[in-house]
Amino acid sequence: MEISLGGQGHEASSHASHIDEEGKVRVGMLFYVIVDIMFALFLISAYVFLRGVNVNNLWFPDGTKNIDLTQTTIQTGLMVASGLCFVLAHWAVRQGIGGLVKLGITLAALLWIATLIYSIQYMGHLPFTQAGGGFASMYVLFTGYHIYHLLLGLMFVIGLTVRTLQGRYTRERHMGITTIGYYWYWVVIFGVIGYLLPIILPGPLH
Amino acid sequence: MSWTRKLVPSYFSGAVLAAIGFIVGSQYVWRVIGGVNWDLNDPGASGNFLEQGFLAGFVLMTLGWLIGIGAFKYPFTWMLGLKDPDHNEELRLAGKDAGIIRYFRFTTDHKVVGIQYLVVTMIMLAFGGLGAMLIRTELMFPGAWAFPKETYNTIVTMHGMLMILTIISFFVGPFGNFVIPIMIGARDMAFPRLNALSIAFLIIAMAVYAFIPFMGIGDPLTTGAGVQTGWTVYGTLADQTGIGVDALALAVILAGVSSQMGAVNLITTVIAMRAPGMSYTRMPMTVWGSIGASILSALGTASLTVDLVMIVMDRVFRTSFFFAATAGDFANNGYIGGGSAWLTQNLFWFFGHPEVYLLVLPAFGFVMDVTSVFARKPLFGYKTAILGLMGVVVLSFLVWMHHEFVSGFLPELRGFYMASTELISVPTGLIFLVLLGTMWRGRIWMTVTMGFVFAFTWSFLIGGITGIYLSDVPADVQLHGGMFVTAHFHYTIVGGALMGFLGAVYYWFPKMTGRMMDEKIGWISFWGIQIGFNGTFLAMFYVGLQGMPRRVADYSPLFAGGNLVASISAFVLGASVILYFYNVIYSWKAGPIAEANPWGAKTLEWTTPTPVPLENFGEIPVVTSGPYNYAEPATPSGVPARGVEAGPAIG
Amino acid sequence: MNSRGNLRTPIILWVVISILLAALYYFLAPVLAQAGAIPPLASDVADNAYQIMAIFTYLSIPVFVGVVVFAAYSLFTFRSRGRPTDIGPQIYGNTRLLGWWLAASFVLITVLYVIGFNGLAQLEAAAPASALHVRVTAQQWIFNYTYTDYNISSSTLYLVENQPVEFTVTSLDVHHSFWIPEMGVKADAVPGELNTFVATPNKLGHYTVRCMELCGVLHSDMNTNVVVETSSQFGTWISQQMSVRPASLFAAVQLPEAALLDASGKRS
Amino acid sequence: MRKYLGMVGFLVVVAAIVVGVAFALNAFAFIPAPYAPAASSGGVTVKEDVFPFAPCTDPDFTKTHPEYAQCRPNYNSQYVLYSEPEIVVPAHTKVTMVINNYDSTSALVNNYFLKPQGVDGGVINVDGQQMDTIDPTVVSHTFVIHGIVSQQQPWLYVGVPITGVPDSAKTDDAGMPDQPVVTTFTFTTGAPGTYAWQCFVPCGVGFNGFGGPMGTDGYMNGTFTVK
Repeated sequence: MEISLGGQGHEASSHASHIDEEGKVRVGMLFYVIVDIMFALFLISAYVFLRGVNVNNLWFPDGTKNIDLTQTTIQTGLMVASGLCFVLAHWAVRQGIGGLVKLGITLAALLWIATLIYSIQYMGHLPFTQAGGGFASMYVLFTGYHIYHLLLGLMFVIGLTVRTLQGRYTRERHMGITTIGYYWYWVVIFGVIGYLLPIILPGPLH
Repeated sequence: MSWTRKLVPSYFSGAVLAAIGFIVGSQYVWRVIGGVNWDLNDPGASGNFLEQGFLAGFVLMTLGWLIGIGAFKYPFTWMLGLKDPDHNEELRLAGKDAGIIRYFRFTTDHKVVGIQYLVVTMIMLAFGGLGAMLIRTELMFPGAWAFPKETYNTIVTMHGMLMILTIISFFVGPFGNFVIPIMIGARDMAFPRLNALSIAFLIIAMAVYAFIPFMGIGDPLTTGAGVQTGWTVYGTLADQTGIGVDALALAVILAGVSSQMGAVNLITTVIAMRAPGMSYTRMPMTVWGSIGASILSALGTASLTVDLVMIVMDRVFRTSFFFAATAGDFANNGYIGGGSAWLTQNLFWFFGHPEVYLLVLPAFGFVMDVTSVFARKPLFGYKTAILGLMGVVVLSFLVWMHHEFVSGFLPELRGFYMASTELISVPTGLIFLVLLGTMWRGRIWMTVTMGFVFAFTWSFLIGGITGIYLSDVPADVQLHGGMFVTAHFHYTIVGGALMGFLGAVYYWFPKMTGRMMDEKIGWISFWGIQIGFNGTFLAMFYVGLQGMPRRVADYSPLFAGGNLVASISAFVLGASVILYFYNVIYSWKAGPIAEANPWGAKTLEWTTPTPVPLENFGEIPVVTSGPYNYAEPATPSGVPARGVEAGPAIG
Repeated sequence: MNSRGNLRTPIILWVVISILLAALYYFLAPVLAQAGAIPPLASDVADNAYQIMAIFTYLSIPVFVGVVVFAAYSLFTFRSRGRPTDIGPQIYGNTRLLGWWLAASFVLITVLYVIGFNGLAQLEAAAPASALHVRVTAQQWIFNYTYTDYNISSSTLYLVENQPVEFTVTSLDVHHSFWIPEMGVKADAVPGELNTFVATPNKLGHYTVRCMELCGVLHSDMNTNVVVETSSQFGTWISQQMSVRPASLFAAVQLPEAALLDASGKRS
Repeated sequence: MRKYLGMVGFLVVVAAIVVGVAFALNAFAFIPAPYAPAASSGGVTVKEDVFPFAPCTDPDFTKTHPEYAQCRPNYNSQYVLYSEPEIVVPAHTKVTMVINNYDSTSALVNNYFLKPQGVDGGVINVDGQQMDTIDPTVVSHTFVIHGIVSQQQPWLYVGVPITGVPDSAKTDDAGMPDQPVVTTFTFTTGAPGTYAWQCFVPCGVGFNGFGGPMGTDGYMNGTFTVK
C-alpha cells in the first residue's frame, strides 16, 4: 500500500519543480521492494533453520509429505506467465507500441488474478493442515505470504490496467509501469522461490 | 453543512468506524460463526475462538479507522484512473486554511504530521513512564507487596514494549518529519500521504495496544488476561501466556509497518528532494542520524514482524513454529511440534539488536549538531562523524547473537560475536571524539539543550563501558539476564535517546510553536532528571552485581537496600519528567515569544519564518556552503543564512 | 585568560584522576566484595569471570576519566556567559588525532578480545573423565536434578567440592535459564535442546539456583538450593537415596528426558 | 509565580493519577485472603479442597458445604482451584494437611512428582491406605511446596501427588463429584520463611497446560508462609 498512496504523491503538483518526481517514485518503490525482500529473507531463513534443527518425524509428520507438484507447477506457471507478459508490455512501452502495451498489461493482469484465485483454492485443498508439524506450518506461511502479495498487488494491477487502457503511459512518461514493474517482478521471483524451496530442501538435515 | 465537511473525514469519523469495525468483526466470529475450527487434528478444539474473534475485530478496526480518516480516497481515485488531484486539492489535503481541525485529520503537511507525532509519542512516553513507576513501586520492598505477580509481569511487558515503540518513533517521527524536510530545503516529504498514513498506523497501533490488560478476563477458555512474557516476546512463553499477546503482536506489527513507511519516506526524501547545492556532505548530522535509523528500521523490523506473525499463528491457528516436541508439549492435545525454541530467539534478536542502535542514532546526530551550534564551532570532523554513524549501522547487523551467549545455540560462534560486539565500540568512540573535539576551545553556551548534551555524553559513556563488560563472554555468562543488563541498556537508551529527545524538544520548540520553553523550569527538571536517573540505575548496577535477576516480582532481602534507593530515585525521575511535560504545556500556552533564530544556528530551518508557511519556502534556496560555517556574519531574522541565495529553483 | 585551550591541565588531571581511581578500586574492591557487593565466589568459572571483570575495570577507568575530564574541562573553561557574541576557532577536524584515536581504540579492543578469548577457551574446555554428570530439568516453576551416573533425581542440587560437574540443561515447557550466582554457572534451559556447562565448585557451602529468564507467574520463586559437600558426605547421600527409592520409580523419573531425546535426536 | 503554582498542581495531579492506577490494578486483580488455621497441641491441621470449578456456582454442592456458598470477589469461576491459596502456619510445628480432591485425573509431565517427598515417613494416606508412590494414571494434581527467595530462610520442600476422582464416580448436575478423594500427610516446619506452593500437573489451558489457572495467582499456586 505504501507506494500507491505516496507514489504519485505530488505527481500533478507543479510547485516542487526542482525535484525529479520520477526519480522520487523510483527510489521509493525500490526501498519498498527492499523492505518486502527482507520479509522474504527472514521467512526463508526460518524455513532453513527449522529444517536444520528438526528430525524426520517432526518435520514431515505422517501424510504431510506429498505436496501436489502439478498444482504448484500450474500456480507458479501462471505467475511466471504474468511476469513475462509484463516484461513484454514494459518493452513495448519503451518502444512506444501502444497497442502491445495495452495487450500485455491486460494479459498480465488477468494472469495475476488467475494466480490469485488458483492460489486461494490451492490453499484450501492442501494435503495437510497448518497444524501438521514444522514443514506444514512453514509451507502454509509461505503460501499465505504469497497470497498477501497477490492481494496487495491487486490494487496495483487494476489501477495499472485502467490507466493503461486510458492510454496514460507514453513512450516518454511511463514511470507507473516501471515502478510497479519492480513489485511485479519481485512477486514473481518470490513465487518461484516458494515453488522451488520445498523441492530443493525437502527433508531435514542429518 | 460545513461542520460535516470539517469532521468527515477526520480522526473522529475514523474512531467511529474503528469502533464499529471492532464490534462487527469480533461479534461476527463469536456470535455468528462461533469460531473457525482450525485444528483438524483436534476437531473439538475451541480454546482459541475468543482469540479469533479479537483478531478479526482488530483487523476490521484498523480497516475502519483507515477508511474513516479517508486514507483510501487517493488509492481508489488512482486505481480507477479518475482525475489526478491538482495542486489546489493537494494543498487542501495539506490543511490549507483548515484551522485547528487539520491536526485531527489525515493531513499531508509534514509539519502537521510532525506535531501529531510529537503529541502521540509524548502520550506514549507518559504511559510507559507510568509503567516504570508501577514497576519500581513493586520492587521498592522485597515480596510481591503491591501487585499480584501476573499483574507485575504484564506491567513489565507493557512498559518495555511501549517504551521501545515510543523511542523508535519519537525522534524520526516528530523531528524527522517537522525539521528534516526544511533542513534539506524541500517543500514536503517525498510521499506526503504515506507520511500521514504512518502516523495513522501508529495511532491505531496504540489503540490496539490499549486492549492488552483487559482481554479475556474471566473467560474459562483463555489463558488469562495480560501478557507475561516481557518485551522479548519469546514464542515458547508467548504461546502459553494470557491472550493479551494477540493485541501486543498486532499493535507491534502495525507500529512496525508505520516505522517502515516513515523510513522509506525519509530515505526517499533525503535522496530525491534535497535543495540545489545541498550535497550529501552539506547535510546536518541530524539528517545523517535519521537516515541511519531509517535504514535500520527498514531492514530490521521485518524480523520482529515475522516472529510475531508466527506467535499469533501458533496461538490462534495452532501451527507449531516454536513447539519443539518436548515432554511438556505431549501434555497438551493436538500439537505435533517440529518447531524450534531457538528460532524465536534468533528472529527476535536479529531485530532486537539493530533496533537499540535505531533508537540512539538520531540522538547521536542531533547531539553533534547542537554541540556545534552552542560551541559556535564547526563539527570536529564531519566525515568522521558520518563514518561513525554508518559504521554503527553496518556493524549492528552482525552482533545480534551476543544475546544468546548462554542459550547453547552454536556456541562455537561466540568468539566471532564477541569480536563484532567489541568492534562496534570503535564507531561509537568516533562519535565521542567528534563531540569532545567540537566542544574543545568553543564558546559553550549552556542552554538546557546543551545540558542534555553533556548528560548524553555522561550516560552514554557509562552505558558503553558497561556494554564492553557484557560483550565479553565469560563476564556475560555471569551478568547475563540480570539487573546489570537492565541498568546497562537503560543507560544507553534513556541516557542516549531520551536525553537527546528532551534536548531536541527544547531546541526546536521555538520553531514549532513560536515560543521559547521556560528556562527555570527547564533547569529544575533537568537536574531532577539527572539525579533521579543516575540514582536509579547506578543502584540497579549494584543489585545486578549482587546477583538480582531481571523481571522478578519478589526478591531476596539481600537486594533490599539497592532496590529501595532505586525506587526512590525513580520517583524523583518521574516527578522531574512530569515537570518537563508541564514546561512543554505551559510554554506552549504562555512562553515568551521566540525570535526567528534564537540559538544562532546556521541550518536551513531557522531561515524560514515562524510558523513555517505551508510549503516552507517561497523560493527553494540554493545552498552554497556547509551547515556549520559560523565564520559568516550572524543573520538577522528572516534573511537566509549560511550563504543561501534566494534564487530561482533549478529544475 | 591564557590557560584557554592549553592541553596540559586536562592531561595532568586525566592521569592523576585515573591513577587515583585505579588505586581506590584496588583498595576498595575487596572490602566491597566482603560487604556483599558480589556473591561469594565458589567455583573456577566464577573466579575466572570476576578476574576478567577486574581487568576490564582497570582498562576502562582511563577511558571513562578521559572523556569526563575533557568534557568537564571544556564546560568550565570555554563556557561563555549567556549567548556568545563571537565564534570559536573554525577547526574542521584533525586527521592525526583521528588516526591516534582509531589506533588507540583498536589496540584497546584487541587487548580486551585476547583477554576475553582466553576466558572463553577456559569456559569451553571439555569435561574431564572424572566429572559428575547432572541433568538439569527445568519446568514451570522448579528445577529437578537427575544424577545420570547414579539414576537418582533430586530437587536440591548436591555437588562435590573440587570435582568437576557437567550440567546438561534442558526445559520441559518454556525458556528458563539455570544460574548459580556464586559459581558463575549459567545456561539457558531451552525446550527440546540440550545445553551443557562445565564448572568445578571449589568451596563448601549452601548456595542458590536462580531462574534467569522470565518464565511465567512464579518466575521469582523458581529458586532451589545448592549444597557443595565433601565426597564422603556426597557418597552417604547417594547411598541413602538409592535405598529409599523403589526401583520401579527410576524409569519414571527418566521419562521427560527420554521423550526429549526422542524429539531432538543425536544433538546433546 | 502562577507558573510555579501550576507546576506543583500539575505534579500533584499526575502523581494522584499514578496512585489511582495502582489501586485500580489491584481492584481488578484476584487477591485471595490469607488462611491461618489455629494450632493445637497436636500441631496444626491445614484443610485444602481442590475443585474443578468454583463451588459457589454449584447449588447442589453448596447445599452440603455452606462455607463455599459465597463466591470470592472477581475471580474466574470456571478455573480449577485450590480452596486456600495463601496458607500461614506457625514455625517448628507438626503440620497435618488434609486435601479433599473433587477433580478428575489428568496426565503429569514429570513423573518425579509421583513420589511423596519431605513428608513424615515418606508416605501419604490416600482414602485410608498408606502409599509411598502413586500410579501415573490416577494422578490429578500435586501439592508441592518449594521456592525460596533468599538464603536467609531454611529450605523446605514438600511434594505430594494427589489422586483424582475416577471418571466412574457419581457426580451432581454441575459435574461435581459427591465424594472427594482424601489425601492426608504430615510434615514439620522449621524456622520462619516464605515459600511458594503449586501444582505440577498441567491442568490449565495453553499449549502445555500451564496457562490460565496455572499461570494466575491464587488458583493452582500460592504462598506458604511459616511464621
